[in-house]
Amino acid sequence: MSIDIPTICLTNIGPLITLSVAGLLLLLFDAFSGKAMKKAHFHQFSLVAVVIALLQTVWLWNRQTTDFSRMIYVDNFSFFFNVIFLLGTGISIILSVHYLENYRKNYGEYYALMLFAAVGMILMAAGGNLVIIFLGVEILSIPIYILSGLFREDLKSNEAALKYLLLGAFSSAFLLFGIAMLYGGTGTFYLADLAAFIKKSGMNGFTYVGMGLLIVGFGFKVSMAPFHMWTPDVYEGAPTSITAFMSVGTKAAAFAAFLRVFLEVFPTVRMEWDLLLWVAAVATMTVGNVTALAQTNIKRMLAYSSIAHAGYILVGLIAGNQLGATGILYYLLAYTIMNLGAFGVVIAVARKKDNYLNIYDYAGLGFQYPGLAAVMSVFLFSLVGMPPTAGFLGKFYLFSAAVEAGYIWLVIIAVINSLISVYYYLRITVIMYMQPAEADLGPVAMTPVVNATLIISALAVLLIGIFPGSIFQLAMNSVKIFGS
Amino acid sequence: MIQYVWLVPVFPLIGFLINGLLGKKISKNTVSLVGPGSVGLSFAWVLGCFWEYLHLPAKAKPVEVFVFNWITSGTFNAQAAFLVDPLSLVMLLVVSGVGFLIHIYSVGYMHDDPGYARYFSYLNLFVVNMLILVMANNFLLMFVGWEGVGLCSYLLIGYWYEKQSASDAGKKAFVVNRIGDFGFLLGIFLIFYTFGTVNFREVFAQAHNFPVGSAILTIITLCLFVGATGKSAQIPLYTWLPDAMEGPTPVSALIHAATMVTAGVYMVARCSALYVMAPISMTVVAVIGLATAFMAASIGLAQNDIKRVLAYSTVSQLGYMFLACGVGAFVAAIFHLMTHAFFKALLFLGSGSVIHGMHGEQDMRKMGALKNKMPITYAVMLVGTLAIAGIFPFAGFFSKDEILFKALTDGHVGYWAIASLGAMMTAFYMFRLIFMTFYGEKRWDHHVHPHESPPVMTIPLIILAILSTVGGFVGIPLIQGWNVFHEFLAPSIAHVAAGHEVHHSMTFEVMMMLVSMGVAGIGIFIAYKMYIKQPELPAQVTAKVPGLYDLIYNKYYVDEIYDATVVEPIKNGSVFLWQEADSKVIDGAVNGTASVVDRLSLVIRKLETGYVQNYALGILIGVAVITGYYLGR
Amino acid sequence: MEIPISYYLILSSALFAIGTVGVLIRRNAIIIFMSIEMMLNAVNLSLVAFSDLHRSIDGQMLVFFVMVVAAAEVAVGLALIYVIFRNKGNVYVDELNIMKW
Amino acid sequence: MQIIFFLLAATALISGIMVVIQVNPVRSALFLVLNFFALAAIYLLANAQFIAAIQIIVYAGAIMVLFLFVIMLLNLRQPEEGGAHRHLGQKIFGSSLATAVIALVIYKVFRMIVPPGKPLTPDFGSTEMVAKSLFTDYLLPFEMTSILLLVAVVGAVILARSKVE
Repeated sequence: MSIDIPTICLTNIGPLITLSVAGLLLLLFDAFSGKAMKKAHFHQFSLVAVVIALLQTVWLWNRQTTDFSRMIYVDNFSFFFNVIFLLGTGISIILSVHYLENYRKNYGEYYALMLFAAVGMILMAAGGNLVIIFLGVEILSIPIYILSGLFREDLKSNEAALKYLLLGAFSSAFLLFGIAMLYGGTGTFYLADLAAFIKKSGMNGFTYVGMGLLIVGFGFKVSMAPFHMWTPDVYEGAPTSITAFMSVGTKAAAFAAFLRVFLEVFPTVRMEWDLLLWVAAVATMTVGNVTALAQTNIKRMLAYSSIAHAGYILVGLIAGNQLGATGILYYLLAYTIMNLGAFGVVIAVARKKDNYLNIYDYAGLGFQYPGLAAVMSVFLFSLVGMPPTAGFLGKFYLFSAAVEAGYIWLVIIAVINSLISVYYYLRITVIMYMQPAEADLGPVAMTPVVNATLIISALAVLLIGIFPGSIFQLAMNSVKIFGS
Repeated sequence: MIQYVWLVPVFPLIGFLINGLLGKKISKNTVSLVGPGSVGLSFAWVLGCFWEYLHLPAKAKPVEVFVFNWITSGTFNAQAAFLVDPLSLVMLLVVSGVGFLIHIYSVGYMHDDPGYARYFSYLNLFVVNMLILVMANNFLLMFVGWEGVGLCSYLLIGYWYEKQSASDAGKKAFVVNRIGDFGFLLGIFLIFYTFGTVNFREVFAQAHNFPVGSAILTIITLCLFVGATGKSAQIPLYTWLPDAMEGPTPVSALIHAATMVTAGVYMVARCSALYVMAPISMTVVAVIGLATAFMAASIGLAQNDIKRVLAYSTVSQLGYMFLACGVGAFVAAIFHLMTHAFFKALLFLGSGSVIHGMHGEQDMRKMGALKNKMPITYAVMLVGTLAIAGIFPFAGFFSKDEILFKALTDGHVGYWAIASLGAMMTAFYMFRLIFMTFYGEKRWDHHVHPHESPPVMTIPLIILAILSTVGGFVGIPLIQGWNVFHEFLAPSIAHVAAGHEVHHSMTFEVMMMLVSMGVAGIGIFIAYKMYIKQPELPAQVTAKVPGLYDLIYNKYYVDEIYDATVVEPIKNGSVFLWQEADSKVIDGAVNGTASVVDRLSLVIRKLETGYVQNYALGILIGVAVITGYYLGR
Repeated sequence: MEIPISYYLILSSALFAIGTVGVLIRRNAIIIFMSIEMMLNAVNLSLVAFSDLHRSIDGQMLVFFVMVVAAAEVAVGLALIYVIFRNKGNVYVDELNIMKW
Repeated sequence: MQIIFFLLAATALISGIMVVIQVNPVRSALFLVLNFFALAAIYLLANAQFIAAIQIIVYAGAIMVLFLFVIMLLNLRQPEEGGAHRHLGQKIFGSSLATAVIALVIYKVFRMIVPPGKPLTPDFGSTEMVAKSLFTDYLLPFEMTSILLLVAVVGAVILARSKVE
């Protein structure tokens, strides 16, 4: 019997290989190094891997092909997302080190799992086949389930992990059912073939159910209402560094897949999904913002805020045009930086072991730690969407895309929502600058590297808000693959 | 210099960075040098640009200075570029000039404040944003400035955050302004949707292609006007401004009188090309402006806090500016904006000087007889008051008279009548302020020792007083060719379609001027009667001529009747408007919305029960809705 | 004689429904897990049936991957349940609601 | 053929229902094993021999053993006490909703399937065919599953190892 092995170019999946190998090596080091290899080196090693993967991505830029018998796309869309993922992973690793040491959890496995999760994200963004996307979802999720439960002595962490795992598996079952339905209707898992089929023969019962259940599966991962309910509990209970990581990584990866599938496979039947997503987007934004108003735990507040942001990003998806897709890419990049920055400050202010997570623990921060308060303000302003930060422009791109596509009411609701959001974000600023500290809470948990990271992130938020040109060009260049 | 006009906001930006980042490390003197100095540099640069602009050939005007491409995409473009035209130059001069004076004044006023550097960094940041707002060549960049000034205003109102009322006021200003910003942002989106661009020049050029009164232009202009009502404190979004007086007084002068609150007027004038195509919006602008002017003036009648009187007066004067815009007299609006910036900044700084001298006392009932203790402050306040009352030849006379005149000729006789009544009330309450503060008996506590302020505060006052005196002469209305202001601004302003080219005789104009002066005179007279003459008269007369006591008593009785029939109802009405309409209806609406959202929040959060199976059920409901949507049809 | 594909699909969806109901009504986390496994198996059945329908092996390939995923999820899930049991003494999901609202 | 199918289907359904309604976790697990066996047999009917084999090896063999192991380890053999009626309304609503959704899908979609027309290749579903596909077209996902399994192993160890170092 003869087997035709398809031609494979390993450089096409360079970042994937780097991250996987680095993860494996980390596990080996952790197992065999004993005391010889100090724990301090794990994160440095993983950061090096992330940087190498980043360089590989940059080197691959503008390559446009498919590989592994069309299983993955090698295109700028996936590269752009790779940059987002790697940036998110890198910053999360930096934020983790000190935090974990306080808990004596600075395991090599931790970093290995993060790198594997990044592998899953990359697969989701690059997947040209529903099998790959499904596997990507799982390779991303399972490490995060584990990492959410990392503090196994802590019931909150246990609870977060179990809730996430149960609901994640439950929603995966629906996602899988959807994939099966699409396969049943069309006989293929390849996005390109699915697109061709639907363009030619339109929708049938199977593809309807399949499309609907894909919305469920991706909607769960991006925390779209009514699939968002896990978000606050999991974000609150998980270790803060993991909350930071998943708030940006999972969301970006799920949006990558969401965007790719819906703009590649279903653009011709837009009329069939835009109303559903319209309703979902409105519900998502409203639930996120309105509930965030009542929160006093900052992690929980940021969880609701991340739900709301999913709603804003959905606006771009509903618009479904080039500007919308570009806006999503730009926004996700901005969101990654600003949200991680905000979580970085949260980790620092929480001091040792998540002691101070209430928003009133931020009182007086503006005077005790002016630098920290200043960068936090930048991140919060950006989350609000205040000019001239990146968050403002991102929202502006998304909303103008929707206006361009004629969804005026959606934009009105989205703008009202971002007005509501001002209240709870600005409340933190007010507390930082306009309330005296009630007691001395001890020094914040900062290291020079974290300091530098936060400052660079804050500057980046301002910089790509004021000079968005080149980032926007790159993003636009990356979504050229979606016709229209 | 015009090519480098972008330096104008850069100077205060540098000031902001130095004071904001190094504030704690550098000495107070350095802060005092950097804060006002950076704005002074801006002002000097603006003057240079102004001079250069006057000598540019007509073909080269207006100048657009490209800085960088801010947003570029196939369908959407916005530049970071500055527009230098007569309108923005006037605004630049006002903002940087008055801003500079107020910065200098602040050096004295805030001298002992622990957050000295923080104060100047906020103030500098405000100037940066305000300059961006007036120089922007497109709506989006304008919005950047618009949000920025709102933020700084918020920070500065709540500057003394230890006071609960101050941080509440800051919050209120922020919430109310959000509503306005919503309108503005929506307007921008609609402009992009309609015209495919947000650049002023391109939008205004295309506006002529629409029929007059087209629905979309009406909606756009109304949305923009909602933005303007928020920023410029018009009905129904004006309640934040009186509360904003919790901030330091120079801030009230700069932000809540001279510059930021006029941004709405500037925006409407800037969009005159859109407004003239939307008569309905024009009417709305005029009516809201008129109603605000009247209502705020009547509330001002009964206020006892010196800054609140000025605050309501500001709301009222802004109403006049919108009235002018609404009847198509955009130039008159900008003219009044400019003179108002002079005299209202003067009045606020003057009141700040009084408060400073009175060790923080703001209640006019606890003042009186300060005329001799604070002669300079008294003199300049009197100039400001005469200017705002519209007495010839002070600045307010020309601008207010022009508005009243235009309201009559281009608007409606009803507009004119109500506006004149408002002007009378303005004259009344302003002189009431003067009389209560500087005349009469001293009513202050014995441990208060009023004193004149240091020169660093009085010199800006004197400069502003001079400007309030002569500032009106740039727009002398009667003689052809003397109205320099009109001719200068003309290129920036669109005109209402022909039909109003009726030339009024000079006699008519002069007559109207006399009428408006007369109206102001009546207001002053009533104030004089009630606050100077009346309290002293009975006592004096009884002592000297006991036989005439009955007569005087009777006269007093007449006054009592007059009080009961005229004064009390007005006063009560004023209090009613203030306490009921102002605090209950409008605040109630704002707070009500907030509490509805809050309560909604408490309800929605209950959905998040913590039970994992509820969440699973949520997912299942989503699945059911989606499959039902696809298969149930 | 051929079995109509729809039979498989109806059986598969019935099992899927039973699994869903199990997730919704049981308190014991382990049984909820079993129910999720049943849902995945139901999907596997329909994938096999579709594979038969289309005469393409792809459906069966996905079944293979689903099994791997299920195994991974179970391993992690049971480890978690074990940890929770050690901390709490039971594994009832309706007693896991420290975090809410 | 059809009779065999119906027998197997009935077994699968009944054992499935028993999994959900049994109060004793051990019994639930055993019924699940039965369910998996029935499904494996149905896979054989549907021309998926290889899948049928690994269904028994992986699912009924490995996964279910793991379940039973944990149940025994945690001594969860006793039936869950009380609490079943908690959130009863919600549970009834959820169950009816799930049934309704599935009924809708069956009614609207699954009824209309036409039987396949193409002839079957003799090796369809065989190990050889699966393997061929697995190492050509599905090479990347196959490799990626190794990461997935590694993650699961590492995760289980991190979570469940007894001592904190």
